[in-house]
Amino acid sequence: MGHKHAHPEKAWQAIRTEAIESLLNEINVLTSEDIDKVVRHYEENVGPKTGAKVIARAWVDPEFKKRLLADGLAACAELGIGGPETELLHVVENTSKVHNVVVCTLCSCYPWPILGLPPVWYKSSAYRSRLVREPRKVLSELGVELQEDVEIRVWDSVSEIRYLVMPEKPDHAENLSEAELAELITRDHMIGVARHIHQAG
Amino acid sequence: MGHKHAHPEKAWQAIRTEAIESLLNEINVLTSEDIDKVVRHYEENVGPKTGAKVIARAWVDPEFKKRLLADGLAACAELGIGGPETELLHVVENTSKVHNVVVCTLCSCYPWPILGLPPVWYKSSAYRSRLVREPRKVLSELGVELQEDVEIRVWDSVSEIRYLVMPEKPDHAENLSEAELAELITRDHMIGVARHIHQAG
Amino acid sequence: MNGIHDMGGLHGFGPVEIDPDEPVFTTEWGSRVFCMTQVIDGLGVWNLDEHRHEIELMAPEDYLTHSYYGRWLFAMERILDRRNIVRREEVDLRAAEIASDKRQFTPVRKTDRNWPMSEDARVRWGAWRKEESVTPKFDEGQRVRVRNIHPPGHTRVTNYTRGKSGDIYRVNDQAWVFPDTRAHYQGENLQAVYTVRFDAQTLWGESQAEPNLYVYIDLSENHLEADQENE
Amino acid sequence: MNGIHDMGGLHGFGPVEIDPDEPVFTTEWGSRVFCMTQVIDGLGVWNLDEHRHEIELMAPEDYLTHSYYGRWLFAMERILDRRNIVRREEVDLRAAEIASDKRQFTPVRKTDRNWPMSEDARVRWGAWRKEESVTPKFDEGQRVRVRNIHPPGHTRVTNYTRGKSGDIYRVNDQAWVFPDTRAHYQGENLQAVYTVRFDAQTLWGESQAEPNLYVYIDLSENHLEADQENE
Repeated sequence: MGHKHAHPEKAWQAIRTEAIESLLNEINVLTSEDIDKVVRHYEENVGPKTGAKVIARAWVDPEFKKRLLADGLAACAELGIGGPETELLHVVENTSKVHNVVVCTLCSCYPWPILGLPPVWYKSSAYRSRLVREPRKVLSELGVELQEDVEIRVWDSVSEIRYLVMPEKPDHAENLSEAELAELITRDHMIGVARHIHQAG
Repeated sequence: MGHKHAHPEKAWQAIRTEAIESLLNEINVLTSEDIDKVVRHYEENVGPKTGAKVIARAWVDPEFKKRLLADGLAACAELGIGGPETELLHVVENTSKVHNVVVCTLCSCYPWPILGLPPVWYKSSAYRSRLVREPRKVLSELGVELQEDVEIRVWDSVSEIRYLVMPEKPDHAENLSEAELAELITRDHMIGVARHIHQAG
Repeated sequence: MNGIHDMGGLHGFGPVEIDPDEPVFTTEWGSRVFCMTQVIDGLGVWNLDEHRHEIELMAPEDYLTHSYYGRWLFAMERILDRRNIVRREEVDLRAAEIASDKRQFTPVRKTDRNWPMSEDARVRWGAWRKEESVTPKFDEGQRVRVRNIHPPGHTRVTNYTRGKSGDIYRVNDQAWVFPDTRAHYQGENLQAVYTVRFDAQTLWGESQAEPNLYVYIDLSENHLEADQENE
Repeated sequence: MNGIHDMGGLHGFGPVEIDPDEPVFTTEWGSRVFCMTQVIDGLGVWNLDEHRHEIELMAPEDYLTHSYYGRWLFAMERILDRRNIVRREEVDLRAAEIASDKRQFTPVRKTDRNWPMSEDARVRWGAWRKEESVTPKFDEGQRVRVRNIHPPGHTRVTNYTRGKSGDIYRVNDQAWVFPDTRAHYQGENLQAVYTVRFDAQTLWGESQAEPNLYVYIDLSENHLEADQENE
């Protein structure tokens, strides 16, 4: 790259980023206020809670679940959810004998509008290289022990189709509201690196 | 690695190497004089001239050539040539319709006793990655243009068998002595990244 | 291209480490790079396949040492320069001025800049065309083989599936853009995308495959051929 | 292991650049590393497959950024430490003293050092056993397929040939050590090594293969199986 600078406080990438932003402002390609808004959008509006809402609704509404499994994006749209980098969404359902887990080995494709931005580990070489070859081992290292009779389905989402894992609804959750159920669903459940739904209390 | 030191004159590798050598001396694993000798051996005694002698002999002595093609190492031993990192040697012969070229994609195996130590480019990622896939392009970039009717044979020497390319004897070389012929043969001819033998004058 | 980015199946990268307290953006500059890219995505400056391919063109050692948004910074800089929107020399100068804490920057001087872009120079971003339709060549349940191809440019067919046989699990029959050609402005080549299901033993061999494991991957029609042998 | 060292077929590393005036050793420390390794090779401290595998265990980004002898330095340090001959802490201390230009080094103090090594702890270096013989399973001209295996440890079967079919060009019927097991002290498993000839189209596909190109590679018997389909 050859861009290394000797500035004591800032990484050279920070400096080049600032330079580009400053130039793009100056020539009217974009404004920093536009960028601020997008940053806030991803920091505040978008995130795993969006996906959790979708899953919780499917748990309590069998008709919605059917529509979600048939056309993920259309069902999400019913809840006002949608956005860039997801043009088709397949929801894949865990059962007692099936566990689903999602990766993108080629870059780090991820359903941004549904789960927010992917965490660093999802984009890491370790996750991308290992998940298609030894997911059982990776999951075990992350605390998800799966017996051999549980089939693992790895979804390598290298095309523009995005995937969302629907975890199993916990037993004895009849008393929980849709909103309370949504609270129990984490990003890791919906990627598939967590499986069991932990009920508070 | 985490071994980076702030010494102004020396690379951290130089410092660690010196440390290891000093320790190995101190505990009597080896002596620096032993190492000096081996360095001198590779700098002064071993090199492509050894291989060139073998090839030149084969050009002038058809019986030797037969023995060389049948058992490379045994024929080399007749000339007093041998040493570590070559336990079997196959000599592969260029013809007007065949060009041979050698690589080791996994590390950088090379017939040390016959050609000396491999050059940096032989050990480079570029050479190792490209030669098995696009040798015609690589050779062309290096000035060796081969028509499509010339078959290319790439020898990926990942086992302990080593390879030496025998270039074609130049035409009109009847007046040259064996020693004069040997002068014309370079390392690159015997790896296979050069083909034509240039006669001086 | 066969690059380090195509890392499915590689060993040697250590454990997966999850930081449960990770913020949305781990660096401020990373957040700017990502969000600038998002905004430019909508301006017709590049297409998504071109942007991905640009990242693949990083030197392999840079690819491995740069963070995810570091790679995006690389791609943004390079494409803006190539498109004659922001030149590398301009970034170099401005960055030097920032690094030396200059209060006032040298204003840009360039006159032949490709900005604003003309309407017909703008490129489409989307992944499939809703207004078009395609006729899929393969059916659900069909046995297919992934073509053994090694294109020098962008491709979305992973190395670890090439030459391997699997079953069509799902036909995604929308009119999908073929990334391998769009990345190089060689046409959209609209076609179906298939979710292909592979038994892990097919991919990794009997000795190393984990039990009861299936890998599903979405591949363009052009990357598949009927597998007559195993039908 | 599927590592970055197994780079046959990768794109992205640029042109091959030959320096005609390159000296035998481009750095003084590189010459010491190489020649120390050569001397230790003869002392029974490690075997060649173990040494190669140690290099493969470098972090991929280090593998790509370290020079060839830098990789050898890494392997030498790590094996000497593991064998309890020279410990990493000892190298750290001595290196720090060298870096700070100390005249006198702290002498080594360790008492349980594995040196001199006992005769029966020393390991064999050679690649094949002249005193043994093997009966090759395959014949010259036979069609074979390279096994699709992905062992986590050392292996000499290149990724670009796995699952591919070729012809036995030459049977090297000496009693060769099987590197994949010896590297891990799991036995020599003496066996024939075969020079297998592949048509470039088999390896790289019809669209990308260069014309009139054959790749020959030497593979252990354990890496091959008879190819009944294509016989």
